[in-house]
Amino acid sequence: MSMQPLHQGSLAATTGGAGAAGSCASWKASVVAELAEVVSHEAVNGEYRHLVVRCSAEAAAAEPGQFFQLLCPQPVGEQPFLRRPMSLYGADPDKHQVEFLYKVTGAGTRGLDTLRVGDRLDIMGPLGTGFVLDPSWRSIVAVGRGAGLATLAPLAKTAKANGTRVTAVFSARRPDLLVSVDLFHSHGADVIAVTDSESTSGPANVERILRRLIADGACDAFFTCGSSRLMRVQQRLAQEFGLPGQVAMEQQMACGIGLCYCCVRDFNVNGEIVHRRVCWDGPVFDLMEALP
Amino acid sequence: MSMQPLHQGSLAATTGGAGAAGSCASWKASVVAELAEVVSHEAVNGEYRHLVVRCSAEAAAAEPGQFFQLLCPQPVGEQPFLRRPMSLYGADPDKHQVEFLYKVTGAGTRGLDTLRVGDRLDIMGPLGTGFVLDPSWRSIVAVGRGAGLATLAPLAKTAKANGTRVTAVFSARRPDLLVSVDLFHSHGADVIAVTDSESTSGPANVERILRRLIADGACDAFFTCGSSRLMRVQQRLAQEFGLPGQVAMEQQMACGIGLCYCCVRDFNVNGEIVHRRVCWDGPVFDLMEALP
Amino acid sequence: MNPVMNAVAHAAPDVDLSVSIGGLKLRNPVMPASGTFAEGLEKVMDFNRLGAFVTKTITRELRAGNPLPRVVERPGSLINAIGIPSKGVRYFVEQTMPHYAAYDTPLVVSISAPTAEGFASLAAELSIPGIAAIEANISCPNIEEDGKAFAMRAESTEKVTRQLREATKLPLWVKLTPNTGDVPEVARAAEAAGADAVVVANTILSMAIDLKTFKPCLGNIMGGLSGPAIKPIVLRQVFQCAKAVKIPVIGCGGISTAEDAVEYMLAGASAVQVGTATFLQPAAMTTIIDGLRSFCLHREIPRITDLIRGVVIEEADEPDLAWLDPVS
Amino acid sequence: MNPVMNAVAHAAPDVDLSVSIGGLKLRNPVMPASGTFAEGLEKVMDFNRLGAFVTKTITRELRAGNPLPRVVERPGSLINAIGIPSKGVRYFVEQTMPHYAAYDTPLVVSISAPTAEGFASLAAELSIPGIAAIEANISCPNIEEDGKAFAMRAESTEKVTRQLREATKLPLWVKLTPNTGDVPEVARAAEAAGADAVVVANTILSMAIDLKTFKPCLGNIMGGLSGPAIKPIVLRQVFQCAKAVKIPVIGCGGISTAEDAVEYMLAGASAVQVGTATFLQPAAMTTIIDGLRSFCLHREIPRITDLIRGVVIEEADEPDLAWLDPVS
Ligand SMILES: Cc1cc2nc3c(=O)[nH]c(=O)nc-3n(C[C@H](O)[C@H](O)[C@H](O)COP(=O)(O)OP(=O)(O)OC[C@H]3O[C@@H](n4cnc5c(N)ncnc54)[C@H](O)[C@@H]3O)c2cc1C
Ligand SMILES: Cc1cc2nc3c(=O)[nH]c(=O)nc-3n(C[C@H](O)[C@H](O)[C@H](O)COP(=O)(O)OP(=O)(O)OC[C@H]3O[C@@H](n4cnc5c(N)ncnc54)[C@H](O)[C@@H]3O)c2cc1C
Ligand SMILES: Cc1cc2nc3c(=O)[nH]c(=O)nc-3n(C[C@H](O)[C@H](O)[C@H](O)COP(=O)(O)O)c2cc1C
Ligand SMILES: Cc1cc2nc3c(=O)[nH]c(=O)nc-3n(C[C@H](O)[C@H](O)[C@H](O)COP(=O)(O)O)c2cc1C
Ligand code: FES
Ligand code: FES
Repeated sequence: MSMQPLHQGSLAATTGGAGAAGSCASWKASVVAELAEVVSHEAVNGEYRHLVVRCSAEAAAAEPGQFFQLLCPQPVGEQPFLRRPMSLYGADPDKHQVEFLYKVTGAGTRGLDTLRVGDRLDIMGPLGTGFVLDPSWRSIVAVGRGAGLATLAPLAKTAKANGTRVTAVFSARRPDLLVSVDLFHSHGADVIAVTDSESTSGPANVERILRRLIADGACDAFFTCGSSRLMRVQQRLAQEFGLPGQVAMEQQMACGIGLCYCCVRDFNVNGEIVHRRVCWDGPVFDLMEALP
Repeated sequence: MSMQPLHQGSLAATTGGAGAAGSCASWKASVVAELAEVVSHEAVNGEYRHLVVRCSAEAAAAEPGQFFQLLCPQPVGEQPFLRRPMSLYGADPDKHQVEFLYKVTGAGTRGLDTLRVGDRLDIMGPLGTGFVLDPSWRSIVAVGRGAGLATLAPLAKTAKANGTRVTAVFSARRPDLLVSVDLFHSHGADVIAVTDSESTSGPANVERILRRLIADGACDAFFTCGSSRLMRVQQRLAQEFGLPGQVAMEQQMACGIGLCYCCVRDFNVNGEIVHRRVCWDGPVFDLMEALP
Repeated sequence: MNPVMNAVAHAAPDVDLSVSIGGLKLRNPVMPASGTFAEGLEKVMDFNRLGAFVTKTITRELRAGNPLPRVVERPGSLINAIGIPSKGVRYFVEQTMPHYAAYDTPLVVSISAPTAEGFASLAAELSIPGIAAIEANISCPNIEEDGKAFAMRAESTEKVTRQLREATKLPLWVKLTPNTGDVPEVARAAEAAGADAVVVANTILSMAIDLKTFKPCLGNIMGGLSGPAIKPIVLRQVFQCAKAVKIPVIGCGGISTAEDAVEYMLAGASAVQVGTATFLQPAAMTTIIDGLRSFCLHREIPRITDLIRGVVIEEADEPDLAWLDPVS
Repeated sequence: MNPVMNAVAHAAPDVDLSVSIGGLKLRNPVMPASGTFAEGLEKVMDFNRLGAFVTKTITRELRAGNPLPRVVERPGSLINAIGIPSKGVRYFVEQTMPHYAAYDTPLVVSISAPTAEGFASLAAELSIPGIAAIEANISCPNIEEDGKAFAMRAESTEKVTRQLREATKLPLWVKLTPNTGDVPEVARAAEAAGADAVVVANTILSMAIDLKTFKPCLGNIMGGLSGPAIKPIVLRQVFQCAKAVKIPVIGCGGISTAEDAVEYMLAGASAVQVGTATFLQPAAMTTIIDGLRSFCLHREIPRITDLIRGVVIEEADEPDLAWLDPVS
């Protein structure tokens, strides 16, 4: 691996400038597509991979809840065409790095899985609107399942910086599939794990856990991602206790930047059902407006 | 690199057999498409690469003048679609190896250039009809230019085995671009090099050289590839002296096995102009029938 | 349990791959596309494994074919303008046919002519033992109607098919062009005039320009696009045609894998033709046949015919007007 | 030599990238394709560099768009059935337009309606300051003619274009569908009825089936194919249209690189629209603009307009009948 810093001009930044007739000199890209360099890439378990890339300052300025669109390499015999959305799992503005935690699912993520340290990956971001952490909240609860844990992960760090306490309720099929528990612990968060194999992940049990956290004054707001069943539990409780909440939604994407309207979902805004683009109006939405 | 022999069943061989309703048990593939393993791959000069792959017995049975259709890997940013025809440069039936000598030209050969030892390359062959070496010939002359030298190269070995003396007249832009001279020398052939940079490669000079070889009794037959200018010189001399000759032709190919008729060329057969498929009726043709 | 029963119980269940195309029974639904098949493939695969042979289109007269270059590649596709080099019908009957007689696989002969009458007389001449079906390639210019291909219009398709039908008792397949605006209407015309099956489809008219010379990449200027790139388009046409006609639809366009073949059969194809894929993987057809068997075994589908028109359309989804150009 | 002369002599020669489309002058020939552009791109590129803005198609009434899933990918291509989710014309004028007013780039508004009259009244309503041209997306079903898209037929194209022409004095671009059998004939109809330019073309109707569920991959069952895979087909249509009409042809289909844009201009396009490529490389348009300048510099082409219809056809090569389906 090269020891020099990677001055990989983003495509956008490169083309925005020189030789542009009628170009506005003051314009600057805030979303870039660039060739980032793979710094580390490791299997977390049989399904999940942790990928760290070196990137531009713009990309490394990504915030929790935002996401990137990755142009995945082609695995043998498959040709993913579209970019794939991946939540920010971690960002280091000083090191110019961003991290992803992804599950190997189909052609695109199988392509990602072929990346080796030193390879280049075309990343585009940061995209979408992230989580909003009100500094007045003393404690929040993050409820996630599956890849949703990756999306919630960077909250732990930001919350810690804000002095906000985090309790994470993590759901998975089996204990060995729980990811980013250590990351949460390292930021001083409490983690409550529930799993299908231990029969602890049912909505009733999660509701019981959440009610206790509310009762203990450990929940000024809900943050959730990755399970509509668990989202519904939180919606009920948020309603009952008048708590705010935010949910990060998923939807298939083409452009990732609000152009194509392929990623719309229904939202309930004051009783009216409206379409919103997950990539542009979200991916983080008000918990009470989200529909499963 | 693995030390075990590569038992890479060819696709054809694999699918020809088991479970085939109505299949003819005695049928066997003589042309195979298979994943061969790169054994060595080296730059011969700035333009040419020497590639050696381990393959099936069928492929390693290729004869001089025959060719393979290579399914080239995709170089960055390019997507070669068709296979690329490459002459056999050498075959070793014992080691189960075939060799190619190719010039980096466009998308396909740039893709080949990315191959590393241990990689797999999908090769299809052997294809076409090769050179015929009449054992009664005591000496032959091989005249080649550019990639044509690659095509003529395996003649040297076969001729030696037949006890036939070979004189090679090799033409190139510059002396450093002459390839496979050592190979010819190693099989006891004489090599006469002519180059543009030394102004020795003009048809008049080559004709002078060939006339001398004929006068010396060193030319019972012509073999040529890679230059229609030099081919015409040989056609004239063959006519004048009643000598036989064979020429290996090139043409863009799609299927490589006689199906598509994209590789036709005009030939003069007893005064009549006929189309022939280079891949199927050739690539080696009677010298006197070839048209430039 | 007696030993025989035992053996049967333990044998892997087999899949019935056979299909019937307008009276002609094929051992499996996989055959070559016209113009991408010849004796050469015998070196690669056992010809007795194919569902059928389909020849390169032949004409009555001798034809030279198009000027070179005849092909140019594009990402995921090939553009060809081979034309129809043909040694004529006599050469075919005397020299080419005997070659296929050695195999137990039906021989389908693709024919072309510039007039409906020309088609009919060629079909009549070829209605001889050894030929199992006629595939009329009507994507060729109809010189009686200002040079448009027969298959561009329902009327000319109906006319040529009717004359063909009168000329031969052999199963008659009509191969359509994807370049017309209403392929199902043309398919209906072929059905009405007595075709036993339609082949959907030929290549899509295309072009490529060489940026060094500014000249067209093909000697013929334009050519026909084939290969994986066209699959979604032709698959749609097969789906539309299978809804429009009762006769079998044979799917052809960009099929390279067993999965592609399954997708076509679900869309409505009763059999499939494989063209360009053979140029990349010469054993593509037999690989696809093996793959179809595996697919059916895996999904516990006893007969391949169960796949035909198997696409699941939920009533509520059935769109109406928006269909024709859903992006609009 | 005075210092000014000296500076001029040493400055890199610049290329004139400007083109004129039916009276509307564009600083360069590169613009987005309708439905693949919105404010979000402002984060990626300087909007003052584009040749024009082209909006997502809008309709008079509110529309929800198609059921999900709305896109499915295929090798080298995308199939979409977004439909036309539209917040209506008032929302557009009040909320969307002001956004583009900040830039010195002409705003082209894509419109659609189910009737010729609907098109005309929408065009009239949008003939207001701030809108530089109307792009009529007539690939939508014409409810007066059994639901076929207007652009499927010359007659319906002529009718809707004529009414549009009477309704607006703005430059009028008519966007054609590639799904009809005779695109140049439709282009001629648009020209005859007063269109200032034709855009060739919209997406190619396609389909994909999910092999797990056997259901169509798109909520709308069928969708439109776009991306590199369709380039050879649409390039051919642009070539044919540029021969058929005198008004400018705007090329659109699978353009991802400056080379693609050059190929389209050589075939006859006066400008190009970039759609799907933006989904893969959000700065594709500005990269293409830079690439066009480099191409011209490198080839010593002073004006980009010199490329238009620049394909070199040698007389002897000009084929006749075989054109329509050269494979036949
Ligand atoms: C905003 C956002 C953030 C995400 N963050 C993460 C993350 O941090 N870690 C992670 O493992 N996964 C994440 N996902 C899901 C991830 O995008 C999909 O797993 C991935 O796209 C699958 O691609 P594939 O080619 O491997 O699978 P395929 O199933 O082959 O994909 C086919 C198509 O469906 C789309 N698709 C499939 N699953 C999903 C999904 N769950 N959401 C959206 N599109 C999908 C793909 O993008 C592609 O277009 C996120 C999704 C969104 C929308
Ligand atoms: C029978 C035969 C044997 C050959 N043997 C050799 C060899 O041993 N060594 C060697 O260096 N070259 C050989 N060639 C030429 C070699 O096939 C081309 O250099 C190669 O196909 C170029 O591919 P590309 O993608 O790099 O170039 P591109 O120019 O990008 O190719 C574009 C298309 O043109 C075709 N093409 C380009 N040049 C040629 C050519 N000279 N002949 C045929 N098709 C061409 C390609 O196959 C491809 O379809 C042989 C050609 C033939 C027909
Ligand atoms: C090189 C070539 C030659 C062809 N020749 C013919 C032909 O003679 N007659 C015909 O009906 N179709 C011909 N076709 C079209 C194919 O039969 C087939 O319809 C088309 O290629 C689409 O299938 P594919 O994508 O599997 O190749 C030809 C196609 C190619 C690529
Ligand atoms: C997601 C998507 C939405 C589209 N929406 C519209 C639309 O609203 N109106 C329209 O005229 N064309 C629409 N199109 C078609 C494009 O404008 C363009 O004609 C087509 O995609 C071909 O160009 P491309 O290959 O560069 O994408 C859409 C295309 C895509 C991919
Ligand atoms: S993915 Fe295109 S609008 Fe959201
Ligand atoms: S390359 Fe197909 S016939 Fe020769």
